[in-house]
Amino acid sequence: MTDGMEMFPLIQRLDEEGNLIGDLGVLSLADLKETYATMRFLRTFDERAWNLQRQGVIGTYAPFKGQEAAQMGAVAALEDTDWLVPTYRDWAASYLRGVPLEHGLFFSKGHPSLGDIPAGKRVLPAQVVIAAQTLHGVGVAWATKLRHEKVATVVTFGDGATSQGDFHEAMNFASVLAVPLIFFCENNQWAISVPLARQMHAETIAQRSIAYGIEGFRVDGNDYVAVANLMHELSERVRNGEGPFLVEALTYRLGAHTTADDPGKYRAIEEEDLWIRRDPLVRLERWLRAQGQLSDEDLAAIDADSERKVEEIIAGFREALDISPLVLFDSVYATLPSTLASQRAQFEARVKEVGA
Amino acid sequence: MTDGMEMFPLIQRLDEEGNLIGDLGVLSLADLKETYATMRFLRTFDERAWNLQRQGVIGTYAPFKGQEAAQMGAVAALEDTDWLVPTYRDWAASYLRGVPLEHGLFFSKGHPSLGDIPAGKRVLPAQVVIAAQTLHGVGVAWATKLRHEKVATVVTFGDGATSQGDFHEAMNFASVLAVPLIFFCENNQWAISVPLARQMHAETIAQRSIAYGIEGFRVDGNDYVAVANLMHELSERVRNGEGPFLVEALTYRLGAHTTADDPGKYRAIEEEDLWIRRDPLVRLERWLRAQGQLSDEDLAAIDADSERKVEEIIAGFREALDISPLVLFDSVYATLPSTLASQRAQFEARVKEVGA
Amino acid sequence: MPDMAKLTIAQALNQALEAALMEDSAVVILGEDVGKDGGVFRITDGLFEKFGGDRVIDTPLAESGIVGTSVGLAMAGMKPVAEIQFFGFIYETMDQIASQAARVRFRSLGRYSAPMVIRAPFGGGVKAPEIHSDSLEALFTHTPGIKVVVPSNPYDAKGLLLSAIDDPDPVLFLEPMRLYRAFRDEVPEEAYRVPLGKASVVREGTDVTLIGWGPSMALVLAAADELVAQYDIAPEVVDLRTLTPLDEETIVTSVQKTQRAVVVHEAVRTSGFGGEIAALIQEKAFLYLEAPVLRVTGYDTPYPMTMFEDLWLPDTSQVVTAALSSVRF
Amino acid sequence: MPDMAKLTIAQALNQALEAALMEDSAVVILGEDVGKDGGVFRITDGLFEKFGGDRVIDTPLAESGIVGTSVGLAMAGMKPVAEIQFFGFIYETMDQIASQAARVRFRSLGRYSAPMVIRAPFGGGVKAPEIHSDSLEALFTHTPGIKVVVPSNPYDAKGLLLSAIDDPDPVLFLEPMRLYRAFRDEVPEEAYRVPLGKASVVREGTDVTLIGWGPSMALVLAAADELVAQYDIAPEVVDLRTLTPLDEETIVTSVQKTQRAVVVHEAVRTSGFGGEIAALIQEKAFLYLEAPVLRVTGYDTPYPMTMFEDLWLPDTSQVVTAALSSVRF
Ligand SMILES: Cc1ncc(C[n+]2csc(CCOP(=O)(O)OP(=O)(O)O)c2C)c(N)n1
Ligand SMILES: Cc1ncc(C[n+]2csc(CCOP(=O)(O)OP(=O)(O)O)c2C)c(N)n1
Ligand SMILES: [Mg+2]
Ligand SMILES: [Mg+2]
Repeated sequence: MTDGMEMFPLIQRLDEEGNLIGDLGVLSLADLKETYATMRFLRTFDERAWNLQRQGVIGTYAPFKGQEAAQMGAVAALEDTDWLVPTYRDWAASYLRGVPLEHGLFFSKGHPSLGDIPAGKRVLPAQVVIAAQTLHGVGVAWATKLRHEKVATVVTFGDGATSQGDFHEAMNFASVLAVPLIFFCENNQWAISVPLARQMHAETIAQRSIAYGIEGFRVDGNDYVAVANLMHELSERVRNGEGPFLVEALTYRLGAHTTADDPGKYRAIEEEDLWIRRDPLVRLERWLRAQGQLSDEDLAAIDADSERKVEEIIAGFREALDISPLVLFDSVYATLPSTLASQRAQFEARVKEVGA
Repeated sequence: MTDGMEMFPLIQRLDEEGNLIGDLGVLSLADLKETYATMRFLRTFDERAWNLQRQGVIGTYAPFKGQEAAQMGAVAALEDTDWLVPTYRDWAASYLRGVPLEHGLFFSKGHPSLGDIPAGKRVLPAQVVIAAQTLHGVGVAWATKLRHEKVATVVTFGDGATSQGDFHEAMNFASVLAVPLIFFCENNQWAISVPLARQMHAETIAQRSIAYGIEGFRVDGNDYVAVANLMHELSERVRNGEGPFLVEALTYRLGAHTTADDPGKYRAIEEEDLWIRRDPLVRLERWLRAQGQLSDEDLAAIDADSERKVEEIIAGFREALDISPLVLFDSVYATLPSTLASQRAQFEARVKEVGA
Repeated sequence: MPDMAKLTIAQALNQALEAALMEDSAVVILGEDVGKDGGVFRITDGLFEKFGGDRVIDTPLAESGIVGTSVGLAMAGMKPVAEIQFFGFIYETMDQIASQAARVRFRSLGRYSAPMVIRAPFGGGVKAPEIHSDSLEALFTHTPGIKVVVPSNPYDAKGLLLSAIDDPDPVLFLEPMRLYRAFRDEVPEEAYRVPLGKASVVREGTDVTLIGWGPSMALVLAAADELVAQYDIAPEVVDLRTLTPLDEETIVTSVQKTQRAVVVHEAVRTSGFGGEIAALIQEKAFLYLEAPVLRVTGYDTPYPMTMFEDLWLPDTSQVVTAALSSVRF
Repeated sequence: MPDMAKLTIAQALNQALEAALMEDSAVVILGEDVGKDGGVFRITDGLFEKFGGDRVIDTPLAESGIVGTSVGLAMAGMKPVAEIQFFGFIYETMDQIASQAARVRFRSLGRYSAPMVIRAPFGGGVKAPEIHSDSLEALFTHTPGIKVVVPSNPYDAKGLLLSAIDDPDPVLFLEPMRLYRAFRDEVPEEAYRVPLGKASVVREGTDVTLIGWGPSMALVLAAADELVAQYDIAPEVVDLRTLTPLDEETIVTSVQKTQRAVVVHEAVRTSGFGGEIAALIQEKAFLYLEAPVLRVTGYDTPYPMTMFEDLWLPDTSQVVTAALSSVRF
């Protein structure tokens, strides 16, 4: 039997203590300063969203806390013409690709605009059926290949998603069709209450690449430097027709599965503590401080800026709440069928009646 | 990237020329004489079934010609208490487990008894949805494990089946649950008109085992000695709790996909010729002749016996055609619901009317 | 008098599962997060601790896998009770339900059977994300070989679930998630059964028959109260409880008496099970009908984003209005 | 007069696909065995040779994969025409159809769409193995966001398929396999369109409306002939052609005239689309009806083993009998 850990050693560039192993690769110090500020802003947003749910402003929210480096690294190498096919927890990744964070709140609020991606941004709306988007990713990448575009597509999904038949079919189609796609697994080691070891018997997700005769990689998902560099290399390679690839980014869900979940029921606090020490923010902070590139004042400025931006997002979100329920009828089909038109009229009357 | 062929070298014991590589393992000369006679009988049946379709006696038939050694080897090590979960082409394997060959004709005729497995025989009825039975195999094996029975289960499927999501879910469940199951792939290299290289990008099916952290094997599926020996070893191991395993038996569909198919449209005659030389019957015959254990008279006797047995099967099949259409209503539920009872009465009246 | 307790549907279901695990060692519970977590709605709470990981099993995240392995378990003599975390994910497993579980007996001419239960929370009103709130029961009423059971209250929930587990055929058991903890009812302590295939006349009346199941019963009952109190109309209320095989007799008898009927469901209108009921009533009681059978249903859109689900879902006033139109037709 | 040829449905479909591939470089055909083999029913015959392996693609054996990648292709600007080898295997891909393709537009509030066609042969009568002959169209009529189209003759087959490929929304296109080569009709050479969403009144009449689609039209038309010839009854015959969105107006107008209706389909009775039609007619034309809307359908069993399929399938005499019961009610 194969030892997955040995075949796919963990790729790391910035360790838990904030020590650089090797060099920054394609990244610069400036990149990392900016990345750190963005990551901190995203963390602020995420924690704020959690609180908004607690206050009843939004509904169920799935936090990405702990997975920021993986998500940001996943899209770090993408160009405007590249595609992102995200899963439901990817507000950080989507944000970097041009989807405002309001969408994360829309999603939790059940606001009709949740998937109304800004024009021109090549991001698909998040959907909730585990692994279904992996096939969409294959289709998108295939379309770009058929049109001879030099474009990379990244599809993201969780560790639990790799158990679904759709994931397998996607990997198989992608490899047979040789599409320019990177399968990016955010292995946060939990699928709600189910730990990785009950999700699969293999040691690593990366080794699943062997089943499809493609290259796989296992990278420290809490190490932005490692993930971003790997994705730079692989995006370039897929654009040159060498894909698909499978990337396993080893990370951890620092919070609950969603605001409706209580991890206390099923996982040990020691494990959480261990991973708190591996927080992707912490190691970047340590490194930047060690370089003398981050002071307490810088931090305070970043935080103030983050707060301000989050407030703006929430304000934008609140404004957007004033939307007509009738939109529900207007994007079922391109043209409203007559049968549905009469239902729409009934609905309109009802909306008027209750004064909504 | 991994070289599947290198990681999973083809296990062979009896080569195309009928030369033994190593020894017979757990098999004896007597076993092989009997196996040869049975294989020849099965070939006779299979060819006869093809003709019956041509004569309009039965409907679409899926021949197993060329896959006899794989199928017979797959079940060679099974005890009465072991289970077989077959696919729709497995009349040879099922026959050895106690399912009369009439069932193959029933299946093609669309006779209601097609899945009425003889009492006490631990074989599931064939079903046609590609790969769906792989999950049933996991469930059956799991049941035996939960009851602490020391029992092996073999589930069979084609190369095309490995593309289905259900296959992946079955492999994953089986490995996580550590069930006593052998996944036995009859890799006949074609799924109707689709060759293996368009079905998957990996070099071997065996290497898919790595994705699940279990052991995989690649065996010459036209070599009964190799398959039977491997299955003896693995059945014993799964009964001892070491399963699951994946076995890829490399074989070839010598005939058309079914009586409704024309391989001339999609595959080269040279390839067929190559595999005619690798016929599982031929190499057994060569070896037995070389041992002085098979004469022309023996052959004639086997053929006469085969013909006689096939005639009996067909006679039995014809007799069984006299079955009431009303059975259609009697095994939808354990007890006939009243709504269905009134439909049954209408159907009965209709049957009487047309005099069927 | 037997021991009684005031229980929610969630508690009643938990009791039924516990009783089944105690009664029959062939019963196993499997699904996503049904173990330590006790299920995302806590219906299997405490069972993992009591019965261990061989009886209450957290599976990998794959619905077809859950149902497909259940078919194998059932064919080999076990009695799996599978949980699908939300009914909307049932699509993933429709082949294993409709082409496999439902056909085991038929395919084998009775030699094999697949006694298994597939439990799933369903229906809207809890502000869940997309796909989580869909009412897809009609799809399975079109599948011979399985039974579709939908309780609407704690007493039935427990008794029907135990009958479903006893049943020699596969049963799809749909649990109205909005009602899981909405109210409590007297529920006997012991393991009693409520028979499958029998509708229940919850309230007798003479003016119009109101027909519902599962989550819709809440509005049907509220509407019935309103009709009596405000309009002096006496509705007869039928809770179908089992959708297939359908208790046609109870429906037809009631409509022959009241001569009017309104069917209520959350599922989208077109090809919802309400259509089947209406078709059936007009076939079997045509000459009795004083008004068309009316349907109060969801609209023909995907289940809405939840900001607007309350507007989208059928409500009591729509049932009242329909009943009045029927009576005044 | 345009160029005409006598074509079978199979040939007409092949022409439509060829025209679509010629007209629009975004169109690709994908599925199992659609390439060199030309499809198991030869509907894509010759297209691989003409358009090459980038336009006509043999996929791995995985239906969810076929539809799921089609969704991605469509969202990224292509126009996939996917073949599911037999409609019975559609269960494998129901999530990708109902929760994905059908919701792309809704989920994105119109920002994305999924213009794609899923073709599948369906219906019985050709002595195929289990699961191959099931009529499951009703399931998809319960799914907002997709259209369900079912031609019954060569002319419509070509024109409807081209409209389906043009359509900006996903279309499930069901091909009656028993009729693929059953008869020929005049079919124009050029690439014409038959609009979706419009039923066709195939024969005008005054005494009873016979409603069918796809394979059932063969019996409906034969029954109509018999009713005229033997019983002096003038049936109006409606071929729905598109099941959803449904052309309610044509149905209701016809029944208001004839005051009687019979719906015919092969699918099992309970929750078949006939139920929806019956429910609709009694809702919209209650006061016109002189008899209940009758249904001639399959029985509530799995599709039978084919030795007995002819006995099980609805036949002309059942349609005649139902029409007579309706007229004499
Ligand atoms: C098909 C399907 N089944 C079940 C669910 C319910 N569910 C939502 S998230 C989740 C766990 C997902 O785990 P993973 O893929 O590891 O992603 P993570 O949540 O950890 O990011 C489950 C079971 C779903 N959304 N879709
Ligand atoms: C889900 C499903 N899709 C398609 C088919 C139609 N079909 C029948 S056999 C077959 C090819 C199967 O190939 P393989 O698994 O290699 O088995 P083989 O026929 O070669 O034994 C196909 C596509 C089917 N039966 N089930
Ligand atoms: Mg996870
Ligand atoms: Mg094959």
